[in-house]
Amino acid sequence: MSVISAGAAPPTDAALAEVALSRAEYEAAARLLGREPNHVELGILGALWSEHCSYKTSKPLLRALPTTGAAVLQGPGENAGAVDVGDGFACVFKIESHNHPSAIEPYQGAATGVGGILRDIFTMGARPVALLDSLRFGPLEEPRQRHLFEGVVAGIGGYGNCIGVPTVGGELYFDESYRENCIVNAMCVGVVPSERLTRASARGPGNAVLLVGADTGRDGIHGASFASVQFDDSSEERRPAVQVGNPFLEKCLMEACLELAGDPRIVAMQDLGAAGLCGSAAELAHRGGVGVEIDVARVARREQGMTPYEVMLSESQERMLVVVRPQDVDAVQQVFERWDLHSDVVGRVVAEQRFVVRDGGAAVCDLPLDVLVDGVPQRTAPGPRPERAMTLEHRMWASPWPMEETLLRLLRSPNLGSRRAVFRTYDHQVGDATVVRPGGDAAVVRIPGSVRGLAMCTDGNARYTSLAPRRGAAIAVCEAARNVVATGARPVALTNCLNFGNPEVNDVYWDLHDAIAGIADACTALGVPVVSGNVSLYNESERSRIAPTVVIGMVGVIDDVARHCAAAFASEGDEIAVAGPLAGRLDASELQRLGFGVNAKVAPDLDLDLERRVQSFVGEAIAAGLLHSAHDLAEGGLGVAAAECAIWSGLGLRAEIAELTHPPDGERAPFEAAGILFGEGQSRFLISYAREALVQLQDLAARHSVPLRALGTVGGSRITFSGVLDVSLEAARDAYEEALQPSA
Amino acid sequence: MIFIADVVVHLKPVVNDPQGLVVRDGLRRLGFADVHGVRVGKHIQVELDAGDEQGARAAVESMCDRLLRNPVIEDYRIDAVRAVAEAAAAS
Amino acid sequence: MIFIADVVVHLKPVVNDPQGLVVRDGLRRLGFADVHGVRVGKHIQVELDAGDEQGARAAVESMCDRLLRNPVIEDYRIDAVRAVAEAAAAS
Amino acid sequence: MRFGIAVFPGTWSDRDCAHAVELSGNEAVMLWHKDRDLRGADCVMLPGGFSYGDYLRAGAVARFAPLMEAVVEFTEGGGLAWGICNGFQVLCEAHLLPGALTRNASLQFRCEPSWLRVETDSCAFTASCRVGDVLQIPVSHGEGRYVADEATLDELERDERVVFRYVTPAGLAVGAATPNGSMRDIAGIVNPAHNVLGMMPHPERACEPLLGSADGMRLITSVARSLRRDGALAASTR
Ligand SMILES: Nc1ncnc2c1ncn2[C@@H]1O[C@H](COP(=O)(O)OP(=O)(O)O)[C@@H](O)[C@H]1O
Ligand SMILES: [Mg+2]
Repeated sequence: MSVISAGAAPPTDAALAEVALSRAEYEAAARLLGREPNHVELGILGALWSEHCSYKTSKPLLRALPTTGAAVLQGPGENAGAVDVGDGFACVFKIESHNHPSAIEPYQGAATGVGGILRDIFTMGARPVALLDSLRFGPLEEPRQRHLFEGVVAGIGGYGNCIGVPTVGGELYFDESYRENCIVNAMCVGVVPSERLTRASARGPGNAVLLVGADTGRDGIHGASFASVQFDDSSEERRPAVQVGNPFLEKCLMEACLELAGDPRIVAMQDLGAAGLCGSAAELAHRGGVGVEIDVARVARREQGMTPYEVMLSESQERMLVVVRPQDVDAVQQVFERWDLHSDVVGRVVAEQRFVVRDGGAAVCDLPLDVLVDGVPQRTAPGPRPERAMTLEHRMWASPWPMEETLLRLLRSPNLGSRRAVFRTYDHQVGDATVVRPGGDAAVVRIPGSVRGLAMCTDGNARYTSLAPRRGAAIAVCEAARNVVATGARPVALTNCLNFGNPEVNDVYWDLHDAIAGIADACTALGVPVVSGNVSLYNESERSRIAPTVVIGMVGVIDDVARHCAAAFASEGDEIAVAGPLAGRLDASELQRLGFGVNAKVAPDLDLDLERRVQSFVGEAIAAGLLHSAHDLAEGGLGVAAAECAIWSGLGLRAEIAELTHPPDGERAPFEAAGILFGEGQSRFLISYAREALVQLQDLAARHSVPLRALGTVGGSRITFSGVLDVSLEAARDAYEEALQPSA
Repeated sequence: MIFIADVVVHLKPVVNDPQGLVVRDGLRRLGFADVHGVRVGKHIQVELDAGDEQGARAAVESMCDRLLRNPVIEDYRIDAVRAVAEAAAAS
Repeated sequence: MIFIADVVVHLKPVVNDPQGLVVRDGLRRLGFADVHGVRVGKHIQVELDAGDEQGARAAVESMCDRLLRNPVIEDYRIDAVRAVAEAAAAS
Repeated sequence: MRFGIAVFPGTWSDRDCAHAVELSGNEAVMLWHKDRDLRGADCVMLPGGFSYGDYLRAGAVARFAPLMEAVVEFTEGGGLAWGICNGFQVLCEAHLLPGALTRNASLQFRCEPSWLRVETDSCAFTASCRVGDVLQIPVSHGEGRYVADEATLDELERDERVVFRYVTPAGLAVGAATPNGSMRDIAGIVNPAHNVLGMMPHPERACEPLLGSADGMRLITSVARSLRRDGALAASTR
C-alpha cells in the first residue's frame, strides 16, 4: 500500500554511482519493492545497503565467530556488546573505525570517531569509563605521515579530554602499507548496573520519536557510502563530508541520557551514526519489529534549504533518537532542557513494518523495513579460494648490527619505543579509577562502587596477518588476552575491528574470511566470546592497499583490583624468568623489518593449546601472589621486553642466556643470540618473583606443562645479558623516549 | 620593506562551528537577546619582508594555501597588507 | 536591521604567544624565510539586530567588554560593522 | 564538614571531587550552575572540566552562571572557594584571582604527575602542611600557563599568595619541572584574603595510594580541619 507512485525512468549509471549501488542491487531493490524507487528512496537505499551499514560482504562471514558464553548479556547486533562482570555490573564495549574521515581531516576525523563510539556506549545506558585507540600510519619520517599522526592524536585527545572520559590505552604502528590509508580505530568501555542496560528497539505504535542534540546540517552526507568505496582522486571533492565534532554538546547529551537510562519512561534510545536519521530510525524500528514514520519538516536545521534527502542522510554529530510514550514526552524533554539540549518530536512508531518519511504532509519515502534493512543481496566470494604461494621457511637468525646497537635501534623504533609522547596528551586519569595507566601492557580501571577492576587493551600485528591471515588473527586475540592476563585479569570477552581492502577483490575477500576464522580459532581455544565489532573495508587507493589489519579489543576482570600485577620490575634481587617456549627465528619480527626491510615470509608459530596453558599458568601465579611483575613478550621479543621492564622500574637486570643459545639438551640447533633476544615467538611472558617463590612456580609450571626458564636477577643500573649484550639503563631509556620525537 | 598582513581564517559556512554556538548562547544569556549568530575564526598577523605590496600579498597567499588554513574545512581571506615603517609591530 | 560586526582579539604584545611562534617556525620551515613574526588571535563575527550602525557598534563593544575578550591578557578592536541585506550570512 | 561541588555544563571532575571528599570522611553536595543555592556548604569546590567546552576561553562563560553570584557573595563573607584546573580558570575569569591561564607553552594537553612545593601554610588549604613540603599531584590541562604582569607577580610573592610551585621531585623549582610554562613556576595562588584558592593540578586524583599518590588528601584534610577549628572558635565566642 505504498503511497509513493512509481519512480520515473530507471536511474543512470552516474546516479547509481552517486549512491554507491550496483545495477544488480538496484534491480534487486526494484524487484523487492515491485516498483522503481524514487530519488529520496534511492539515496536511502544506497546508504543502508552500503557495506558500512549492511555488512553485505562480511555478515555471512561473521557468523563464524563464537558470540555466546555464560557472561554474555548482549552479543553483536546492538550498539555495543555487554558482559556480566560481577557485583551486578555489566561492562559494555565496542570498537569502531574512522579511517576514511581521518585520512581527509585527521583532527576532526579522529575526534568524531571518538564521539561516535562514546555514543554507542551511553546509548546502552552505560557510563563510559575508558577509551582506547588503535592507530596505523605510513613511515613516521615522512612529513605527511607525521601530520596525520599528530592530527589524529590531537583529535582523539581533543574529544576525550573535553568530554572527560579517560583514554587509557591503545596501540600505534607505522608501516608502508598505511601510507595512503591510515587506520584510526577507537574503542570505548562503559559500566552500568545490569538492570539499567538499555536496548535500542522501538516498541509501541503511537510512541513518539524524539530527536535530541545538535541541529542537523549538511554534514557528511553519503558518509556511509563514502566509507564503502575506495579512494580515488575525486575524493577531494567529497571533502565537505568531513564533520566538526562538538564534545561539549556530547558531554551534555551523555549526562542527560545517563540520567534517563533505566527510566521506565524511556522505551528505547539509539544514537545517530552512519546514514544519520535514516540508519538509526530504520534500525530502531527493525529491531523492535515495528515501523516508523519521520517528518523531516520537524527536524531542527543548522542550514537553510535542506532537502528531505539531505536531512535524512545528514551525519551531523551529537544526536540521539529517543522513543517515549506520548504522555511522557514533556517530562523527558524537561530532562534534556535542564542540560540545555534541544529536542523535537520528529516522528512516531507505527505498527506496520514500513519506513515512511514525510515532508510536512506528503510522504516522500515509503519502503518496507525488511527491504531497507535486510534486503540487500549478500555478497559471496568473488572467486574460488586463491592458491597461496607456499613460502619456504626463511629462518632468519642474525642481526646486521652488534647486539647493543640492535637493542637501542629497536627501542628507538617508532613501532616499539615509548608512547609517552602520545598518552601524556590524553587525560588518562579523569574518573579517579585508572589503576594501571597507559605505558605498560593492558590498562586497569576499577569499577566505581566495587573492588573489581577491568583490564583492557587493543592489539593486532598486521605483519603477521598479512603473512598468514588465519594464524595472524589468532595471534592478535592471544596477544590481547596475554596483555590482560599479565595484569592479573581473566579475559571475559572481546570486540574486534576488521580493517581490510576492497572485498570485491578475491584475495582480500579470502583474507577477511581467513582472519575471521583465526579469531574464531583463538576465541574457542581461550574460551573468550566476541560481543561486538566493526568492519571497515575499502581501505585502499589506486596505488596501494593496507595489510589485512585485525584489531582486537580485549576486556578482562580482576576480582580484587588492589591485587593487580605490574609490568615493571618491582625490587632489586628478584629473580626473572621466561614462562613459555624459546624463540629463535627472527622472521616477521620488528628487527627483520628494521634491519632488512620488508622481506618477511613466515609468521610466528602459534600453538593454541600451549597458549592457553601459559596464560592459565601466569593467571594462577598472579592470583596466588607469587609474581612481582609480568609482561608479555611481543614485538622486539625478550630483549625489548626485558629492557622495558627495566626502563619502567628504573631497575636494571643481569641475565644469563648462554645456556639458551647452546641448549644442553640439544633440543634444537644452537640459536643465535639475536634470535633468542629479538625473535617474536608467541605464548611467552617475562616474569619476576622473590627467590622463595621459585619452587612453587616450578610446580605450577609443571602442572600446566609450561616451560619456565630462569634468566637471572633484577638490579643495578645496566641491562646485561652476560657475554651478549650490556647497555646502561640510561642509554636504553634515552633511545626509548626518543622514538616518536621529530628528528629536528 | 617590511609588511604586516592580516589574515582571517574561518570555518566554511557549511561547517558546524560549536565554538560560535557557545559564544552566541553565552551572549544571549548575558542579555544580548539580539544576537542572531556568532562564528569564531582565527586572525593571523604575519610580519614579513617583501619587495612591494604585491609581493607581500602573493607570499601570504601562498602561506595560507600551504599552512595557515585547512582547506578541508576552512576559508580564508587576506584582510589587509600594509607597509610598516621599519621595525616590527608583531614580533 | 541586521548587522555583522568583525571583532579581532589578540593577546597583548607583552604576553607570550607560543602559537604565533610555532606558526612562524612552521612557515620558515616551509621556505618562507622572510617571515619575521606571527601572532595568532581570534576573529569573531557577530550577527545582530540593531537600530543603526552606532547602536550595533555600541552593543558589540559591550559584548567585548563583558565576554569576548579577557582584559587581563587581550586587546580587541572592532574591525567593521556593516548592515546586511536581510537574511543571515552567519547563522 | 560539607563541601559544595559546582557542576557547570562540561564539568567532569565533579564526581572525582565528591569521591575524594567522601573518602576523607566529609560530606559532598553537588551545586548546579543554574541555582544560587550553596546548600549549606562550608567550602565550595569549583572542579576541573571543560565548562561550556572551554570554547572562546577556558572558564569565560561559566563565570556568568547564577551559581557564581552566590560564590562571589560567599567568598566576600570569608567563605572558602577552591578552584581546581577549570575552576582556577573560572576564578581568574571572574577576577576573584589575578592573572590568567593561557595555552600551555608546548601547545599540547599534558596529563602527567607533577610535584608541588608548598610555599605557604597561611591559608586554610595548606594549614596542615609545612612550607617546603613536596606533594605529588597530577596535572591534566591544555591551558594552564599562568600569566600576570610583573607587578602582580611581585605582589603575589610579597603577600605570600603563591601557594604552590611546580618543582622537581626533590623540591627544586627549575622551570623544566613546570608542565605548562607558567610564570615563576606558579601552580596555585590565593586571593588577598587567603580564602580563595586556584590551582591547576588535581588533588582529587591523588587521594589513594592505589591511584599513585595520596598527597592530595592532605589538602582536603587541611580544609576540613581549618573549618572545624574556625567553627569551634566561632561557637566559643558566640
Ligand atoms: N567484526 C565484528 N565482529 C562482531 N560483531 C560485529 C563486527 N562488526 C560489526 N559487528 C556488530 O554489528 C553491529 C553493527 O555494527 P555497526 O554498524 O558498527 O554499529 P553502529 O551503527 O552502532 O555503529 C554491531 O552490533 C556490531 O557490534
Ligand atoms: Mg550505534
